[in-house]
Amino acid sequence: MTVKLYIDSIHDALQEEMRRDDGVFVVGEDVGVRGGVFRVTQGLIEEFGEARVIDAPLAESAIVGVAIGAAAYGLKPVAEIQFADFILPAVNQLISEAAKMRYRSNNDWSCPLVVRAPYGGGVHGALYHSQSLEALFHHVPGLKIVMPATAADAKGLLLSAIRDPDPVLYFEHKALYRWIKDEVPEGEYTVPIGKARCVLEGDDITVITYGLMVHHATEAARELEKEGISTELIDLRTVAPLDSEAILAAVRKTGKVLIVHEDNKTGGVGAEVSAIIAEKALFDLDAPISRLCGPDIPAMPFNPPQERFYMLNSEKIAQAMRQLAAF
Amino acid sequence: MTVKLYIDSIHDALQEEMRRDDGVFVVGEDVGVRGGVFRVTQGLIEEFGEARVIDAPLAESAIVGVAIGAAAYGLKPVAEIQFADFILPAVNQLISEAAKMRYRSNNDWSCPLVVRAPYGGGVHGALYHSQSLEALFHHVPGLKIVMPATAADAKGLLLSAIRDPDPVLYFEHKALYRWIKDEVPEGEYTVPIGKARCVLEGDDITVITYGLMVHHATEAARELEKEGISTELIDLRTVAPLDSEAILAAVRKTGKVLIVHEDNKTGGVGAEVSAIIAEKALFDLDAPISRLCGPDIPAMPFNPPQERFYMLNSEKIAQAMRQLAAF
Amino acid sequence: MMNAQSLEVPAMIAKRHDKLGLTDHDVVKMYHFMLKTRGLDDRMWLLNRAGKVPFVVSCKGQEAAQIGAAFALNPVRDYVLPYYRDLGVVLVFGQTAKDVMLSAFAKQEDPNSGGRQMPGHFGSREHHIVTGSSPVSTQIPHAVGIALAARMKGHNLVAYTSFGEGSSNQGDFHEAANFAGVHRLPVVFFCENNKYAISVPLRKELACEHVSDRAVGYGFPGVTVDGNDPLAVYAAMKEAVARALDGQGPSLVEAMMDRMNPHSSDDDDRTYRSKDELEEVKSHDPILSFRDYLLDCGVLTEASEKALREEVTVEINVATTYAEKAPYPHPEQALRYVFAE
Amino acid sequence: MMNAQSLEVPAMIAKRHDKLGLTDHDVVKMYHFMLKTRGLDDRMWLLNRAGKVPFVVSCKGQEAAQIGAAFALNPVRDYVLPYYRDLGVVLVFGQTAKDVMLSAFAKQEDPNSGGRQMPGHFGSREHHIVTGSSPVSTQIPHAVGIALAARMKGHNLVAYTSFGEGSSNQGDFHEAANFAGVHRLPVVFFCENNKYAISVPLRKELACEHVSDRAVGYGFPGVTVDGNDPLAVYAAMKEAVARALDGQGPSLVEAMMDRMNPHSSDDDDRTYRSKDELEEVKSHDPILSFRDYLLDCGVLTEASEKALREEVTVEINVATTYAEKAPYPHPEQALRYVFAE
Ligand SMILES: Cc1ncc(C[n+]2csc(CCOP(=O)(O)OP(=O)(O)O)c2C)c(N)n1
Ligand SMILES: Cc1ncc(C[n+]2csc(CCOP(=O)(O)OP(=O)(O)O)c2C)c(N)n1
Ligand SMILES: [Mg+2]
Ligand SMILES: [Mg+2]
Repeated sequence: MTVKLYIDSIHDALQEEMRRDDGVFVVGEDVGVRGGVFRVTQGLIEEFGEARVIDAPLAESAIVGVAIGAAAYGLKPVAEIQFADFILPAVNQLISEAAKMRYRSNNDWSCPLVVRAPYGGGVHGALYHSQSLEALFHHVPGLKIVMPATAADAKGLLLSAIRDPDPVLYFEHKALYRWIKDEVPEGEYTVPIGKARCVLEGDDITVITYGLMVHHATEAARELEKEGISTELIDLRTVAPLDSEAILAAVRKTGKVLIVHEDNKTGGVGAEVSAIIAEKALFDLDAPISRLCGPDIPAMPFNPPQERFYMLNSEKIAQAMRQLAAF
Repeated sequence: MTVKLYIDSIHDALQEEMRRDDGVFVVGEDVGVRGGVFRVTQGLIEEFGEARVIDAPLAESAIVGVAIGAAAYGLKPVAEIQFADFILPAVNQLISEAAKMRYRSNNDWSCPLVVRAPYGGGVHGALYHSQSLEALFHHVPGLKIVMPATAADAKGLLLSAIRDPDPVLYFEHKALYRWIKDEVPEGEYTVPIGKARCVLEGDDITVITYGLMVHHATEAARELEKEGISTELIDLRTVAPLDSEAILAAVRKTGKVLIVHEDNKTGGVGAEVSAIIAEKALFDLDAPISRLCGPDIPAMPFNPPQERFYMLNSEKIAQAMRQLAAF
Repeated sequence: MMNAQSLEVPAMIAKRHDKLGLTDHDVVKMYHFMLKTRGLDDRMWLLNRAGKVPFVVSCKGQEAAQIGAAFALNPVRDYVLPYYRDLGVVLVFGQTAKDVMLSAFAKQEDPNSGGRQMPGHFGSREHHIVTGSSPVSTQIPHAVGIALAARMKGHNLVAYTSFGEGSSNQGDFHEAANFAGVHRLPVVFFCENNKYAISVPLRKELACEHVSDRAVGYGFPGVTVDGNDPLAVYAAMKEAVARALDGQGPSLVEAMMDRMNPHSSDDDDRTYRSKDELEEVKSHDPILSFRDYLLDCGVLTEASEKALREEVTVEINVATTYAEKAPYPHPEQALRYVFAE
Repeated sequence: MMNAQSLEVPAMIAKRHDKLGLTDHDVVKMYHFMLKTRGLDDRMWLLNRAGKVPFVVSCKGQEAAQIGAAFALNPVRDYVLPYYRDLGVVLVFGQTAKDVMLSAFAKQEDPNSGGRQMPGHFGSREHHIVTGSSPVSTQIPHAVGIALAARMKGHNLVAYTSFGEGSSNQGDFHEAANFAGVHRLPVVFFCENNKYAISVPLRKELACEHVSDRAVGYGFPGVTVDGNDPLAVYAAMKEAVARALDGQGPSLVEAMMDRMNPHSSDDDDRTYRSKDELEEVKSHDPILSFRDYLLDCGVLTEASEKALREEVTVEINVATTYAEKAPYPHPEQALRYVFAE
C-alpha cells in the first residue's frame, strides 16, 4: 500500500498495465512528449516509445475510430480525450461503432477499448472544460462507464477497464487529480465494474453519488454526524451498468434517499437511480426520492460567482441531507 | 379541418410555413428533387427553388453546422437528418453549439434552428434505421425536443418549432408516416412546446407515453376498458422540457402509473418522468412506478422475430397495464 | 488525375492482363466472381420485388471495380472494411452465395450478423472482413486502426476500405486519411465513385474534379481509374498495395463507375435520373465489356462462358433455397451479446 | 504553394503597401492594431502570472497575420468567426481594450459572454463577431452558414473564419469546406499555421506539405503566405475577399507563423520545444519587422512609433483598472438565457 494522488494512481496503473501487456497502447492529443495536458501519461513515451504512446492529430472521431480498429484487431487501446467535453465529435464512433460491434456481428467481432476523459468542474474551466458527460452515454447498450472517486478505485477500475472485453468509458475528475490521495494497493489490484462501494454506513438517510461528489458528501455526512444524523453513503463507481442491488439495499436500510451528482439534473444518472428505486423499493420509502444536482444550465460559467453557483459542495449537500432527515 | 396522413401533415405544414416566411428553408440529404427518402419534402424544390431546398453533401455535422450559422444570421433553417440514427455525427454541433449559443453569448446570439429526423422502429430498419434518439438529448440544457404522435400535432408542433427562437429537435416516427391520419386544422395552428395532451381520461391507472406508443397504448386502453379498467392516458408530445404539471396531475388522479416508451429503458425519458413523480408525488402513489420500454439492447435486430421481440405493441402494453391495475 | 492507361483503347487487347501479371486462369476467375456478384445481386433484387426479402442494396454496375480491387489483395494476409455495396469484395474474401442469401433472408446462420443486420452489412472474422454498420464512413478510421495495430504487432498487411464518393464528404474520411498519412500506414482507401449519393448528383456533392484530388491534402498519392475496367482497377490497386506493404504508406484509389440500379430497393431513381441517362448507363455494362475482352483474347469461348453462367446460377439457386428454408433466430436471443458472455 | 511575392526581399521596400492600395495612414493603423494586440496579450499574460486572471490564451507572434487578414475585410459588411487566438481580428472589428480586459477578468460587462466564457471566446453581434466556443473547428461550418444565409438574403458579404493547422484535421473543417465549395459561398478559410497543436509538432499533425494543399479537394484555391508579413497576408486575403464578393466562391489562405508563447497559460512549452527553437522564434518577431519596414519607408519615425506605444499602454492601463474593479455577474443570473426570455 502506498498513499498516492489520484492522478498518480492513474498514471501508475497505466504504466503497470503497459508493462504487463504489450498490447496496451495510448493514443490521444499531447499524450507523448508533453505527457498529456494534465500529465497523466508523463514519462510513458520515454519508456514505451512513439509506437505505443501516440500523439494523435487533433481529431477525436479519428482517435476513437482508429482505436476501435486497433481493438478489433486484438490490441488494447487506451484512448485519451483531452477534456471529456471534446468527446462529442467522437459520439458517432462510440455509439454507432464501439457499443455495437459485438452485438451487430453476433459475437464475432468485439471492441475492447478504453476511453479516458477528464471531466467535471470547479476548475475555472468554463462551459467547455467543466462538463460531466456520463448521462450522454449511460443510456447506450454496449457501453460501460466507470467514474472513480478515489486513488485506489482509479487504479482498480482502470485495470478492470483495460482488461474488459468490451468498450469502457473511464471518466476521471479533474478536481480530484491533485486533491485526493489515498492508499493504493500495489501490483495486481482490480475493482469489479458494476459494483458500488459503501463509503459510510448509517441508519437515518441514504446518499447515493459518484465522482467528486463522493468527497463533498462524505464531508457533509461527517458534519451531520455531529448533528446526530447518520448516513449510509454509496459511491456508485460504475454508472453503467448501475449496481441496482447495492442501491436498493442502501435505500431499504434507511427509507430516505438523496441522489447527488454534479451533472445537470434532468435526464442525469440520478434519474435512472431514482427510477430503479421507485420501481423496486417504493414501499420501503419514508420520503420522496430527492435529487441534488447541477442546475439545468450549460455547465458552467467561467466567472467565479457563477461557477460556485453551479457547483455543489459539502454545505449544499449537507443542507439537502438535513432536509431529508427532517422529513 | 381535413383528415390527413401524418406525413402529409408535416409536408403541408412545412410548405405553409415556407410560403408565409421566406426566411424558412430546408437543408438535408435528398430533400430536393427526390423530395426526401420518405417524400416529406416532395414538391418543395419545385415551388421554392434550389436556394431554399438544399440538397446537402453527405455530411450531417455540416448540415447542422451550416444551418446553425444560417440561424445565427437570422434565417429559420429546417435541417433534415435522413434517419435519426444519423444525427450522431452532428452531436457536437447540436450540443456544443446550437444548445449553447444563446447562453454562452449572454443572450447576444441565438440559434432558431429546427432539426427534423425520422426515428423509430418496426419498419425492418435494423440497428441503424430504427433507433429512438431522444434520450441522448433530453439531458442537454438549451435543446427542446418534440415528438408528435398525431397528424394534428405534427403540424402544430412543427409550426411552433420553426417559430421558436431556440433550437428544437423534431422527431417524427417513421411508422406513423402512412399509418396514422387524423383531423388537422387548416391555416394557423400551433401546439405549444412543453404541453402534454390528455388522450384518454380515466380513474384506475395512468399511462404516460409519446410517439408511436401513444397509439398502441390507446388500443391497449380500449381493450382494458372492456375489462372494466379505465385509463388516464397522457401523450407527452414534448419530451424536453417535460410537462411536469400534466404528469403529476395525471398520476395523482389514479395513483398508479405506467411509463411506456419504445426507446431502451435505462436512462430513457421514462427515467426522468419517474424521477419527477418520485420527487413530487410519492405519497400519491398506490403502486411502484413501472416502466415498459425497449430492452437494453441495440435497437433493433433486422430479422422479424427479433424485431418483434424488441418492439412494444398493444398486447405487451395491455399486459403491463393489467398488472398495474391489479396491484 | 485520370489514369491514362485505363482510358486508351489497348493496342493489343490480349496482352493487357499478361502485363499485369495475371494469368488466363486469374482473369477467368475474376470474371467468374463478377458473374457471381451480379447473379446474387440480381437475385436479391428479384426476391425483394417478390416480397421475399425486405431490403436490398445493389452493387449492379460496380462489380468490375470491386473484383479488380479485391484481386489485388490477399485474403489470407489482408483485412477489408467494405461498404455496403462491396459484395464482390466479400465474395473474393471468402463469403459464399449461401452466406449472402442467409443474410438477405436474415436467418440465424447468416455469418455477418446472425440476421441482426440488413444485407450489405458485412462482417466475418474468419474471412478478415471487419464488421460494418450503416452510418457511412465510420469504417474508414477502423481500417486505419487495423493497419496501426498490425504494424504494432509486426504483421505486414494491407487494410482496404471502400466508400462512395458521397461518403468521402464525411468528417471521418478526412480524419482517418490524415491519421493514416501522418503515420504512413498500410491502408488503401478505395472510393467507388458512382456519381450519386442516393439522388444527389456529383455537382451537388463535390466541387473538386476527382475525389482523388483529396489525397494530396493527406500527403499520399491519389489516382482515378475507370471502374468499368477491372484490369485498370487491379493495376492501380496493385500499386497501392505494393506501396503499403513496402512501408510507403496509404493511397487513395478512385474508380469511376455507374450505379445501374436505384440506390436501394426502397428507392426509385426515375424521380431523379432521366431515361436517357439510365439507358446510357446500361449501354456500358462492365460485365459485358469484360466478357467481350475475354472472348476477344480467347481466354473464354461462348461455350465456356455459358457454362460459367450456368454454374453460378445453380449455386445461387441452391443458396436461395437453403436460405429461404433456414430458421430465423430465436426472439429471446436478441438479448445476447450486448457484452461478452 | 508558397506565395513567391512574400518571400523575396522587396526591391523597393517603401512601395510594397502602395502597390496593395494601402495608404500610409492604413499601414500605421495596422501597426497600431498590432501593438494593441501585443500589448493586451502581454498584459493578460502578466495578469495571469500575477494570479489575477485564471486563464489566458496568447496570440503572441500571430498578430501580423491577424491584422493583415482583418484589414482585407470590412467590419461593417463582413462577419468573422475567429478562433481563440484571433485577438487582432476582433480588435479591428471593433472590440476595445476594455472589452478584452472585461473578458479576461470575467466580469458582467464582458460583451462576449458576460463573463460566462474564458477569454478568447469572442462574440459580439454589434461587431459582426459570431459567438465562439472551445471545441475547435465548430465555427467553420457556421461561417459557411452565415455566407449561405447572407446570399439568400441578397447581402453581398464575406464570412471569414480562422483556425489553427491542427484544427484543419477535424472533420468539421472538411465538411464545411466541401459545402462551401459546392455552393460557391463567399467564405474565406484562414488557417493560422503556427506549427504546433499544443505540443504536437507539424510532422505529427499533417503529412501534406501545406494545409492549403487541401483546397483543391474542395474545388477552390488555396495559398500559403508568410504570416510574419502583414502585407503578404493582406494581399492574399484581398484576393480571396474579391473572389468571394465576385461570386467566385471560397478560398483557403494559410499563413505561416510562430506561436511565441506556450499554448496557454496552463502550458509549459519548454517540455516540448528546445531552447534554440524558442530563441529562433523570438528572433523574427513580426511586430519588430513591420516596425522596421515602416521606419525604413518613412511612414513612422522613432518618435511617432514611441508615441503609438505609449498610447496603447495608456489605453490598456485604463482598461485593466476598469475591468479589475468592475463587478462580477450575480450568481443567480447563471440561470438566465438558456432559452429566450
Ligand atoms: C451518416 C449517414 N448519413 C446518411 C446515411 C443515409 N445514406 C445511406 S447511403 C447514402 C448515400 C451514399 O452515397 P455514396 O457515398 O456516394 O455511396 P453510394 O451509395 O453512391 O455507393 C446515404 C445518404 C447514412 N447511411 N449514414
Ligand atoms: C475538439 C477539441 N479537441 C481538443 C481541444 C483542446 N485543444 C485546444 S487548442 C488545441 C490545439 C489547437 O491547435 P491548432 O489548431 O494548431 O491551433 P493553435 O492553438 O496552434 O493556434 C487543442 C488540442 C479542443 N479545444 N477542441
Ligand atoms: Mg455514390
Ligand atoms: Mg497550431
